Amino acid sequence: MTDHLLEVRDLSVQFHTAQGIVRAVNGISWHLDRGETLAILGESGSGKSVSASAIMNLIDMPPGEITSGEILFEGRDLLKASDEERRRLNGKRISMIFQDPLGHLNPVYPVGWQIAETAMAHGRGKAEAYDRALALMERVGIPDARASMGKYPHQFSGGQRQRLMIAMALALKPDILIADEPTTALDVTVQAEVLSLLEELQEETGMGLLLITHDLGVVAEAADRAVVMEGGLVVETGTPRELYHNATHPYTRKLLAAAPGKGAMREPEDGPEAILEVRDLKKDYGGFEALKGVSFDMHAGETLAVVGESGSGKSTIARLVLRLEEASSGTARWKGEDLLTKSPRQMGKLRRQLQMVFQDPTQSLNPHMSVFQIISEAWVIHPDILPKARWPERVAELLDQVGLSPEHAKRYPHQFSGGQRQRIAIARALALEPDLIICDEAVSALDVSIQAQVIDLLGKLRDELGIAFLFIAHDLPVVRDFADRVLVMQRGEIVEQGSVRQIFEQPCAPYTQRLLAAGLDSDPDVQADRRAARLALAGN
Amino acid sequence: MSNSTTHSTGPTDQQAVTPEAAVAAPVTGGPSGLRRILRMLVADKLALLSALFLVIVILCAILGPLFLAEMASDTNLRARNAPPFELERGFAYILGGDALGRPLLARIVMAARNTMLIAAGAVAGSMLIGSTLGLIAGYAGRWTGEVIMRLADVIMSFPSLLLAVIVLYMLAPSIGNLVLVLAITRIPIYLRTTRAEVLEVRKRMFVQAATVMGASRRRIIFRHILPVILPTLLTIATLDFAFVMLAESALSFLGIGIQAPEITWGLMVSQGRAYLTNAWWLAFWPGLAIILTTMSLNLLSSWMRVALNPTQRWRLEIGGKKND
Amino acid sequence: MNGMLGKRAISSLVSLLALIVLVFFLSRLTGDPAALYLPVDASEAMRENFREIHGLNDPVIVQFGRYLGDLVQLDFGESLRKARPAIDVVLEAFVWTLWLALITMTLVTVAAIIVGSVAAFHVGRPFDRFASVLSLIGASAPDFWIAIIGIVVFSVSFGWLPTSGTGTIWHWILPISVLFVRPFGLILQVVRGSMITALGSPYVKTARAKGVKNRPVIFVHTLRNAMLPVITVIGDQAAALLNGAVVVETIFGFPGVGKLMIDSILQRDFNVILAAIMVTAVAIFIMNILIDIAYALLDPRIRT
Amino acid sequence: QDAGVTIVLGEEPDLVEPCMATRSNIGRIVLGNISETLTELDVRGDEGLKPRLAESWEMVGDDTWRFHLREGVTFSDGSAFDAEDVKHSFERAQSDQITCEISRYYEGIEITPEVVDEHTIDFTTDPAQPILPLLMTLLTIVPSETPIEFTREPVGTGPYVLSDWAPGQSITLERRDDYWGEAPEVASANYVFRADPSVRAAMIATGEADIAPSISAIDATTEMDMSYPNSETTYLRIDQSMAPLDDVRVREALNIAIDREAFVGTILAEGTELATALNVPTTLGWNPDTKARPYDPERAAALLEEAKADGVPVDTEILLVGRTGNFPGATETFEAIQSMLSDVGFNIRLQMVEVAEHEQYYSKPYVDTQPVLVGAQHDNSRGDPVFSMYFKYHSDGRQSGISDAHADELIEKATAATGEEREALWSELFGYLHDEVIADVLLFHMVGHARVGDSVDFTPTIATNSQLQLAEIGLN
Ligand SMILES: Nc1ncnc2c1ncn2[C@@H]1O[C@H](COP(=O)(O)OP(=O)(O)OP(=O)(O)O)[C@@H](O)[C@H]1O
Ligand SMILES: Nc1ncnc2c1ncn2[C@@H]1O[C@H](COP(=O)(O)OP(=O)(O)OP(=O)(O)O)[C@@H](O)[C@H]1O
Ligand SMILES: [Mg+2]
Ligand SMILES: [Mg+2]
Repeated sequence: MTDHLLEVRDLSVQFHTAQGIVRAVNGISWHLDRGETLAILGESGSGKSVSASAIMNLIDMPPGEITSGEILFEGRDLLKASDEERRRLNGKRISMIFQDPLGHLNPVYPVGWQIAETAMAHGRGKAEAYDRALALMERVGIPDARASMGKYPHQFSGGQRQRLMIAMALALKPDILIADEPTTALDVTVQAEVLSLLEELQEETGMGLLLITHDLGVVAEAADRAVVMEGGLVVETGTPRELYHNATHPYTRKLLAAAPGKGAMREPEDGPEAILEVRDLKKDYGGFEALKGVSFDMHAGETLAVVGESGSGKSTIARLVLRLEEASSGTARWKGEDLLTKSPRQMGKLRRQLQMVFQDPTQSLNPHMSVFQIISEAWVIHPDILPKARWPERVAELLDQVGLSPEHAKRYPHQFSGGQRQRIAIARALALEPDLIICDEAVSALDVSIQAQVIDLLGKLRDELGIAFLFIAHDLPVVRDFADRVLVMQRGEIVEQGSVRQIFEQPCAPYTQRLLAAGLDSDPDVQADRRAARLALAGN
Repeated sequence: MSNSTTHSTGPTDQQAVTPEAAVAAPVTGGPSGLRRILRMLVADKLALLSALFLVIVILCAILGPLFLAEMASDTNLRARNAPPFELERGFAYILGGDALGRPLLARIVMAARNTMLIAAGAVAGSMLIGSTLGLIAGYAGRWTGEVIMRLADVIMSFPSLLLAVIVLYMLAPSIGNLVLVLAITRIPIYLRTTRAEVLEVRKRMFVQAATVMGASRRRIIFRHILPVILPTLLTIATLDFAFVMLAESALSFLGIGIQAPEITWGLMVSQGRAYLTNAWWLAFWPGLAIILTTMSLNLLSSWMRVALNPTQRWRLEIGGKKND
Repeated sequence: MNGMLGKRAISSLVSLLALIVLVFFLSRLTGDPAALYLPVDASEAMRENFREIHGLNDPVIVQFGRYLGDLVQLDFGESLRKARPAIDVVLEAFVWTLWLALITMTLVTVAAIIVGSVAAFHVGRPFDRFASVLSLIGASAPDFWIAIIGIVVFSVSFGWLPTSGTGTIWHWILPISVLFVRPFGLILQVVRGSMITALGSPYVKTARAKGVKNRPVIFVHTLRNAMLPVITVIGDQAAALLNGAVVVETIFGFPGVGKLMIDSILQRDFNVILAAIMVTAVAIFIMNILIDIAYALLDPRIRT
Repeated sequence: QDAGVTIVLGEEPDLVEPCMATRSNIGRIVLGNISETLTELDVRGDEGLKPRLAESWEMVGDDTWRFHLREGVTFSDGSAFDAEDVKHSFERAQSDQITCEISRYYEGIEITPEVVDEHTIDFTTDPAQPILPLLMTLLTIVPSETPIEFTREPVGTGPYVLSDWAPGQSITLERRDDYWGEAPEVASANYVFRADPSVRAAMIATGEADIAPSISAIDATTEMDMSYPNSETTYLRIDQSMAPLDDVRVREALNIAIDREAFVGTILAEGTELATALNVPTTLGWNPDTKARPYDPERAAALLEEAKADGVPVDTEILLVGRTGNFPGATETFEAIQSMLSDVGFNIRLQMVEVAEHEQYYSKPYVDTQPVLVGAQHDNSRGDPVFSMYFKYHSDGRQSGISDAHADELIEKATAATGEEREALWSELFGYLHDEVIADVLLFHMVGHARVGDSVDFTPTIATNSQLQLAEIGLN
């Protein structure tokens, strides 16, 4: 019994807030063995990240409080260990990949140093630590790793940052790796590489992997066992196969049923003229060409998905079109007018029509404002949308639509889980009732049931109000369900564009083909076959 | 831990029905508005004391001159430099008498008005102008920013004393003019602090998010950037209170500031300076008043810093339960 | 970087010129130096003669033209009172002030950052309360109190240190200690506040998850993020010291620029005022440039 | 080396220029130490005018004074002292290329020096100048080679020579071996400067310095401390051209409304004397018959009533101007005066100002928008009222508050008179001003305090305010 590498028994965590006590985790128990991968699936906000933080001793106490339970690492109760002991374990024996990479990287230090520091903090020499950091950055696929070591977090794309976090956590080959949504921002090819890297490490060192994810495909591919959480409780455990085929708890069943990629594909209708015409858009970051001349059109009420390699410039397009950064060259015509030459004042007027959900939801929410203030800010800025008396009602409605409850309106961003924050960001964008919403990985942190609910909502808005979506995503099944047309990007260029059907059924570009092939299926059996085939291929 | 409900109750029915609400649903309702602020104040004993002290000071400033003007200016050479804590001359002499035998307590109370007018006027003025200019310099175009910053350089290198001599020589030493001088000399600190922070904060994602929503510059500055900078500005401002009071004292000492028979704490301190080694209480009590006021303001601003910051506020909200 | 420095140097030069114009004309509105220089019973003829000798009878604009003309030849004029080149008088004093400022600010910076950071880390605990209250008392106490008490205690009672003056290293201890107190309190408070906020950031969690010890978490990870306002305030305090530490100079008989400036202002010794302002302004401008460079070095996001 | 003393002064002199020796901070260093004068006023005994560089002097003719100079005297640069040096010193002081302060004492008199022989010099004056030998106590003698510009390396005939000047820090004088007179005991003197009186006092206590010629009365509590009349007289100058101050009853009321005795030993030091004249009692012609008016607030109030009944606008606000830091306790003094004057019914507004602003009130042209009382101090330790009277009481005097034909006449006559006649005229003037004109509110003759360390023997005198002869210091 005690030879489990890590065992959590009856763990409960709660938070004190102005509105009272929030019970985030309510007596959960599970265990993790050497060399094993345990997936934690579950609803967004069900306590997955909080329980992981408890293991790492990272909960702020107060306002957090661990009210019961034990966390046994190699038989020792971590909750009784001293801070110094736990510090020594952290990073070396137990490592963690955080859900929100941008906030968790120190903005003022070069990433190379930050990765190397893990090793240095545990007594390794500087040269060794840096060598290892470089090797890891290459392993996780950071382009031009040596030069990138000296760059700062804000100079990387979302996916790249996530990979930097992974490299940081792996630096000392820990016994336990807690990976909190490690692949949410990664395109499937990179995701596959990362998963195989983790697997290799497991084979090499017997590392136990605690994989927190909502991606059923990842569970099917990588997990030995899975735990399903809901509302701070563990509702079901089992192997992926057992769960997939014989789930007993209604939530698990709901989750599996919600797995995307099974619906009918949409057919783009020709007709409405283009509302956004992007031509030859280029962006140069001090010699590095992030965008090398991108052109595409968008029509009213259409969903244009942008998929592609991590770091290929997807978010950059969004930032340039919205004038958060200045393009090096090119044009972006919005209903005939070039956005890129507008003065800030003119741009301000247009902004209401174009909204964005940012890739890093945490950083995009003002920590000083309550959720109510964040959402209603739209109406403060554009008072003609809604009379003040109706704000509370509408905030409650929006929160409900994205799967949050009206009570959440009083809380502040830091009191939410990753997925919850993402939904707040979505609600904020919707509050403005714009003509175009740019969703940058807007549903990547949501569990599939909520994801389905949100996608449904977006679909309804598209159909009823004619809102167009520029949908940047890496999750192919979601794209398949939701998009009208798809752009595929690689290294700052559009390699292919076409209707969903065309892209998914007759991909032309080799990169698209690779992308589709790397996609994961939520059925563990299907995934096992694919895996066997891939291994066989590699074996030859 | 005592008051937390036991964890073993497990999931309730309600949780099973709407799991989302279960985690989020507050167990106890939270108070709102003024009550809540008061409760947070009570949670920090030092801040509470500070607030009380400041209320007293403000009351003195408002009421003191109405009741004590006579007593505070009546010379009585027999009580000259009367030592403190002797009650035979009456309670007014509890802090002793000054060089003309006027009761120090009455004079301190009396001086509160001028002192507060000058200090609050100068600090508020410099903070307002300084941080506004700083916001503009940090947020506006290169040119405007550059001009403002160089202006700050000029003010920073313009000796305050010279400014005082110029203004007070040309415009006569009045409280208003003194406030003007002191305010101008303190502008650069707020200006530079604000600008430096704006440069960083404006790059943050939530500011960009607000831009995307079409927020006006003004809104971005005041609603998004300012709250991040405000705590720092407040910290500086509260300490500047002391600085201004003492600077005023130094000017009086040199003969350019407020002069007798007007009184301020600073003036009392500077007049008591000569007696420091013989009748320490002359300079000590007004000095103590300055220290206590500054300290109260600062402790209150520390408290405010926590109370205004949602990620820190729990320190006050869970108050007595668990403090460290 | 060089381009930026060049531009900055030019714009600073413009500021300097503005400063000179401002000081030159404004200071001449504050009265007749002859009245102050000569004894009260001096006759009008003597006063007239004094003004004539020092060129104070010409229209101010003519005086200014002459001043600028001399200035480009690096002639800062004579001190009215000391009958010496103003710049010599100022530089002599400025060296003392510069050292005093440098030493004090170095000590203050180090001490305030360490104590402030540690206090922030233990916010609300006894150490924090103690450090805060003590530093606040220091920061708001009249500095001559501290000076005189220092002299009474350490010089007169214990006889450990000289009361005042210059000469040995011991002479520096009291003045520096007195100068230390106020900036220490102010900077400490700013460090503390800024650090409290920064310590709540997610990257601090990352560092702890990596197993980084408390000390580097505070001083490496968090401090640098909290430094922006701190540096600004350090600059402000340093500027105040460069402008002269009047009380300390007066009480301890320290021959710095502060007392010189005050005396010159009260006596309307215009050339010394101008020279002193120019010298300190140049020092302050250079410091501000260094501070702006420091901002960029500290925070890569500001660099662009 | 061992015989050195350290003297701590309140401020560093801007110059150490002999012709500026009437400034007290320069005089304390220069007078009698570096530079000498032809004559010298005895302040310790009552010898009156004594010879120094001049051995004797006499009148030759109605308007010419002849000085016989001491022989065998050399300057510190080695050159010999002769009549040419005296002539040059005088001309230099009078030159319009530099602003020598001592020249103001020769204002309005045409003086022509003429070298008779190497050791004899004549001064011819127009008009006749009966007190020329007294004026010669002010003329510091420099060698004839001294350029007509301010020097930083003063050369004189005195027993000491300036050996080092570290600006801002200290000035050092070194004893000369070739001094003509008796070699003083003190071998070297180190002057240091501290603005704060309590620090000066502390320095003596710790042994860092030996003499602090002026410390605050408040600190003067130990055995080392000595008080001395510092020749300063504090008074309120009345500008009589403005109503109600043009009424003599009002001026009398001002005088008797102030309880001057209450100040002594409280705000002002013990030993402070009530003044009946602008000059100290040791001055020529000081009038012992003038008596200080006793404090009488009732009478003051009555006088005001009386004046009011006659239509004098006694309710007009009167501005009382004081100077901050004029003397220790200045602010308190003026505050107390204000309160006393208010008590008898004056409408007084007090305004304390800094030097430059004070000067605007003090010297003509006066403020003419409001009646003004200017609090000020006057110092004349030179023994003759001539240095005061013209400025303070003649209609054309720069600081005169009165315009009185009789006073003008007395001043002019006394200035030209000699001997007993002179004394009598001054005496008459003192009486007239105090009793009849009630020219000003005379307050106090002040005292100063010096602290002297155990290792030296020194007694301050009335001259200590303006000079400090090292030769008068003995070592224990
Ligand atoms: N500081 C806090 N104060 C109050 N409530 C909190 C705080 N931190 C987290 N919570 C709440 O605890 C619950 C669990 O959060 P947690 O981050 O563990 O969710 P999660 O399972 O990781 O969700 P996701 O998949 O969206 O990341 C959420 O309902 C959240 O609102
Ligand atoms: N400020 C910057 N300075 C330098 N390079 C940058 C900067 N911002 C982005 N880049 C680079 O530009 C490229 C495109 O970034 P972008 O954020 O658009 O990628 P992305 O397609 O959104 O990737 P992901 O799916 O990982 O978010 C990346 O290679 C990134 O390293
Ligand atoms: Mg999470
Ligand atoms: Mg991106």
